[in-house]
Amino acid sequence: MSILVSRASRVLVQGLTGREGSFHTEQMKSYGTNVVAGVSPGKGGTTQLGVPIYDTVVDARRDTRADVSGIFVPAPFAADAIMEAAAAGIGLIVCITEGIPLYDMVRARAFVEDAGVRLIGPNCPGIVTADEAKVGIIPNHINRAGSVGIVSRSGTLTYEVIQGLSQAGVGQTTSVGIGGDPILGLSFKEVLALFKADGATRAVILIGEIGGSDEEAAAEEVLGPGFGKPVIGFISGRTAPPGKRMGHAGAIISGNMGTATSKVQALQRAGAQVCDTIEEVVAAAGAALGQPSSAAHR
Amino acid sequence: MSILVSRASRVLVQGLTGREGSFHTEQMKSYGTNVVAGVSPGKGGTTQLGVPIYDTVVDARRDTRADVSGIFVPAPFAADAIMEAAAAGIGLIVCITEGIPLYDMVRARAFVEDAGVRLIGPNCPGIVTADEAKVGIIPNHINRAGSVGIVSRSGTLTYEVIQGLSQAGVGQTTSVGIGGDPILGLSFKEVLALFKADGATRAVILIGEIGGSDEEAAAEEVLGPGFGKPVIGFISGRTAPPGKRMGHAGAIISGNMGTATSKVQALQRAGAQVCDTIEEVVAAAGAALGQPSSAAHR
Amino acid sequence: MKFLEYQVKERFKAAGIPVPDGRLARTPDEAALAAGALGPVAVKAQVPVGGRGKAGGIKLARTPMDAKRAAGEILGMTIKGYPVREVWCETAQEITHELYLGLTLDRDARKPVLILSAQGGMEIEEVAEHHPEAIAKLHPDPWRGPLPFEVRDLIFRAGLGPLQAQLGPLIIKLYALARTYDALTLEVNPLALTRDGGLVAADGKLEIDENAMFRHKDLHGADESDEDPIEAEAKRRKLTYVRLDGSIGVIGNGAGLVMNTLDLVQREGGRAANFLDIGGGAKAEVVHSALELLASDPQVKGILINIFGGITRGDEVAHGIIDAARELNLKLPLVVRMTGTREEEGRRLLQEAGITPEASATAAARKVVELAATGQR
Amino acid sequence: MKFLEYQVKERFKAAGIPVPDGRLARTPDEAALAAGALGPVAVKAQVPVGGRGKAGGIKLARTPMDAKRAAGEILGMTIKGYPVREVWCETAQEITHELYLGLTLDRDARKPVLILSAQGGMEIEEVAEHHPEAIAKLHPDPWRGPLPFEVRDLIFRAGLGPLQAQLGPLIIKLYALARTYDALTLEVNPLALTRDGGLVAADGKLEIDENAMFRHKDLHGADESDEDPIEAEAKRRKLTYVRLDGSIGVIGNGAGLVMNTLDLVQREGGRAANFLDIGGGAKAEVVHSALELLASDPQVKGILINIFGGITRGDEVAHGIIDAARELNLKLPLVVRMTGTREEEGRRLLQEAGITPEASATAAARKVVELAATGQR
Repeated sequence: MSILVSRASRVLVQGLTGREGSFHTEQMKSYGTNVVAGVSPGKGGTTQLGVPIYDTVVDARRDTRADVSGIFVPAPFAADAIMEAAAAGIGLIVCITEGIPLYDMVRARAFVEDAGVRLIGPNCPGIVTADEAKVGIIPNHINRAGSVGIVSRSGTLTYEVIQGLSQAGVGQTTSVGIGGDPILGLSFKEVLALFKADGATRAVILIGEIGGSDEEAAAEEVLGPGFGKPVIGFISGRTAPPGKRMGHAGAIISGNMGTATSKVQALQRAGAQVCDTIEEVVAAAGAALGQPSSAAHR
Repeated sequence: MSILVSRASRVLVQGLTGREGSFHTEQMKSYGTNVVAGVSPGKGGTTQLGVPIYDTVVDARRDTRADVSGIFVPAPFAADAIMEAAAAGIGLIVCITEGIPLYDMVRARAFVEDAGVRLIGPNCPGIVTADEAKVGIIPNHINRAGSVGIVSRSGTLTYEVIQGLSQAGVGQTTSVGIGGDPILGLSFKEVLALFKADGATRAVILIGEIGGSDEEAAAEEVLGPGFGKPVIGFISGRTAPPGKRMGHAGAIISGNMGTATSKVQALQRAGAQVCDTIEEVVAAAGAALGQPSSAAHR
Repeated sequence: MKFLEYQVKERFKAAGIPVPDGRLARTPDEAALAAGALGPVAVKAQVPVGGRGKAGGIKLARTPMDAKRAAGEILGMTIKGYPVREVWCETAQEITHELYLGLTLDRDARKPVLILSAQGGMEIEEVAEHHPEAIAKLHPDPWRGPLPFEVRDLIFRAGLGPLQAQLGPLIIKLYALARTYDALTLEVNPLALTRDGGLVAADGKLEIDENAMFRHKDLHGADESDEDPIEAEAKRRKLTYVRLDGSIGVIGNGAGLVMNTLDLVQREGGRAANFLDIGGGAKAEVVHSALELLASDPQVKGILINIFGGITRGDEVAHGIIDAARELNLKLPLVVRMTGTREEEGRRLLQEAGITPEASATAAARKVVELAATGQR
Repeated sequence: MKFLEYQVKERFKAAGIPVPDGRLARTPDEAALAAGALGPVAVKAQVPVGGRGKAGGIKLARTPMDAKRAAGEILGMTIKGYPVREVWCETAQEITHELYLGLTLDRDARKPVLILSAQGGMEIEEVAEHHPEAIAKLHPDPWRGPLPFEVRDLIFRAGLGPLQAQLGPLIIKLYALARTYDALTLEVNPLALTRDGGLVAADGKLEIDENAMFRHKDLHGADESDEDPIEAEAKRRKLTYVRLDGSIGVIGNGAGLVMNTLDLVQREGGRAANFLDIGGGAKAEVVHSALELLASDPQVKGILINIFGGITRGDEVAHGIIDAARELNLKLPLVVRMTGTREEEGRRLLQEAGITPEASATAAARKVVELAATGQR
């Protein structure tokens, strides 16, 4: 078991013929992912990396029954690609693209919500279900199958945690990078609810960062006694400066939410163990599973 | 029993303080309708015709639990008024206003559909449930309680039919003018389905006219053997010229639909009795109920 | 409101939709000057109706002298009743293929619809009837408008994939233009593919929603004063009027009721001279104006007024009838049927003025047909 | 991208949002001329930061001589590090009440949000904290934008019903302006009610989404070259850079990883000199450019590069580091930690160039703090 993607996922890549798209499609395939189609308007009918290319997602889906799409198209066109996938009935969309204008994303997100479709990202590293399938850019070799679920707002920190766990012999079910942008698809809440329901996941690691209040919302709405699995939290940016604020308006909206302290406290109130370093996170995860982290190589 | 409005309806009037709004609110009240509020932005806190006026529909609904709104605001503002009512949770909106720009209505209709709310009109005479309640402008004195349901695209022809029936002693449950505009809320289909389910309605009169294909759709999708009640149809405009068409594009869309012949044939195929004059409609309705129409005064 | 070809093309150009270079000419000499500046041109009659090509209203001219001659022939023609007062001289295009692109409102779908076909030109309606598969449609969400991916899908479905890069932005601009002008219809037909691979709007049609004119007060469309003088006058009076070929003038409130009145007149053996709907809530002045209009039509031999008041009030209508009949010193047979809101007051006013309302629409139709036939008052 | 007050007001004016008449002045004499043309004016320093009023950057001037003197005092001031090079002279307003109107993106709601308060002016954040009920908000649907009825409701909720007729269209125009410019923030504060009952935007703030700049290539915002020279240089190099107050230069890929690297440096007893995120998929040139930037900062005593490649490739990063270190003849301690995509190639390249990558981020942080403290390479 796992969440979101598995060996059974039929993966479409939008922007497969581009530089990033083709490099990472190759990586995904070499990880064993079932990549069934690519979409590049105007290149329909060709084949790349052994994958058939279509002009539109509708066409690709009709022929291949793709149910997951990974999006690697450039930022000015990425919101449109997300909506195309949603309108065509793709059930899970993973948008890797960074730098999408926020108004584009606000609209695309409303569109995806109306379509009742799951979106991960944008500006995210994607999803790996260890030893089964990968949609995105998480390096292949760092993953190891096991029973820890990871959900993270930070791309590269996710890699740190995965690598740390794997090196300590603590394997993962699914690792999900939800992305670092202000406007996201699924948030901690929704992904944690999936982990809660996943029988194979025995502990969950949440990697948050300053800004917004998604960590607080997850702590209040999903975590707590009913969650039923150990949760290990980590918040980056504790020593970061307040950073740029969006004038008065931003302060009026965000109030006191979004600081590292607010997030750490909310997670602790919900019973999570909040760690100060990635090394501690790894050790805590091992302990939660009853594996002494130093000697747990299976 | 009846459909859409009844003695229990709590009616709000948007544009109550205007010329048409105040005249017809008086008429509605004198028919016994429970008019609980009016909305005229900027006149909140005042009272007119004994009815409290509010600035917004949200305010009016919170105080009065209004569940039906009749709209009498001028055409440039009417689509906005429809959306305001829908957003505030009004369950049935009856828009009398004529001359609303079509793009405004296309948007308002999509909005209303998203909100899951019923809209009658625009450019319609509204609804009367005989001896119970009226929302709109159908003259009070022509209605008579009984067991015929009426649904009509034409305003004034509706009055003809109601008057003819009443004079012949054939009473009505509810008369619904769905409006004559190209972009409407409820159509024949939906209103006929309500009449089908209404125990008190024993026969239904459908007054159509040339243009569009709502009559055909109703005949094919709702009428037919399963409908279970006699249906009397009338189509006006048989001798009207083809009229202005919307260039090629209109012809491409409408094809052969929309002629009087197409509508008459569709209704007949569905088992309706299609009449040539209003007098015949009245006689047929009387016969359907087993009342010889000439001597049926109760 | 309708527009002439050159007025539509000016708007296309402003919206970024490519059109051929052109100049308007009101005289043969102006046409020669245009051809001098532009090179070989098409000289095209500017009339607010279709079918001008078949009527000889479009000629190709290679030289200024040709253009002068062509303009001389076309200016002064009358096409479907419209005298040609202006010609549009535009750079002749080397067209390799004609597409169709149009936007209208689909009343059954309750949405706007974009229509695209690789088979454009004159015969698009036949294509629609005989080869519906050659017509691709898109119903954009009315709030979102056509999204880029939807437009791409439309283009691929129309078999026009290779033109995607040019055609996509053009379609989105066309939709924006339609929204800006509240267009009931906006067509580019043909949308021409030229020898150099470009797309150009070779002809255009635009019709604006009359109900939205309050948003477009500064717009001036085609001068339609050349059409039927009574229709033109009705338009000035803002009456919903359609000229028919019979002799009974008909006035009523509500399109359904007026159409039914036409049907009744025909059942009684007469034929209506017009369709005239005074709409809902009409006041005395409107009734007055409508009656005055019909009285000015020599084709009208009798007038039938059929009013069932809802939002319209009987007393208002009666005042309008009485004043107009007196002022116009009306000699024609006038039959009135009036019921509904304030019918008592209305009927009383009419009777005091010597006009006896009929009991039913059918009776009124019978009466007016009879009176018109015999010429009685 | 940020804008100066007068640049924002020009845009307000073009969008139909009322602003006071004003003129830009670069010298005291120009300010005197402006006051001569406009009458009594407010002379306002043009700097891309708030708080200029408290800093003395706004003065009232009744006469041209007053204006000349005021401008003379303000021009040449330095406000929060920005020398004042221009003043905006605008007609002094008789303000009876100050409202607040703003638009931003609400990341928790995943929607834009309009904010309106009858209590505007300087202290709006305090109002938000202590009297949240005095702040009315509207989250427009991102496709539909704010609808007239929603805006009316917002205005009535803010207790500003009597201003509805003026304020409603103004709010809708403000939203349209924000959409046109992809504004992350657009504020009118104060939105002033004047003695004659009119509303006027007395000050304005506009900040544009950097990600949307491809749609606004012709826009020029405030010249921020006066700010910290390293921040300005980072902006020119399109690097995501924030100046901090420590001595360890930090480069990493991904905001979370860089923030965590700052945390690690602090845990090891050091303090970071900056936040510098080269983002995802950075190529050798970007790494080179980032390293060059930090090397130019005299505050930096050691550099830590922390790369975990996903979309970023180790070999690309290694090439950038090696080239830059060689070209710059880098004397500072340089510690690299590299793992992830193509880490083998990257690590091999570094080692060949004499740079030994550290095993973990923690180890790398410890090493760089140690080296920087002792001044070793």
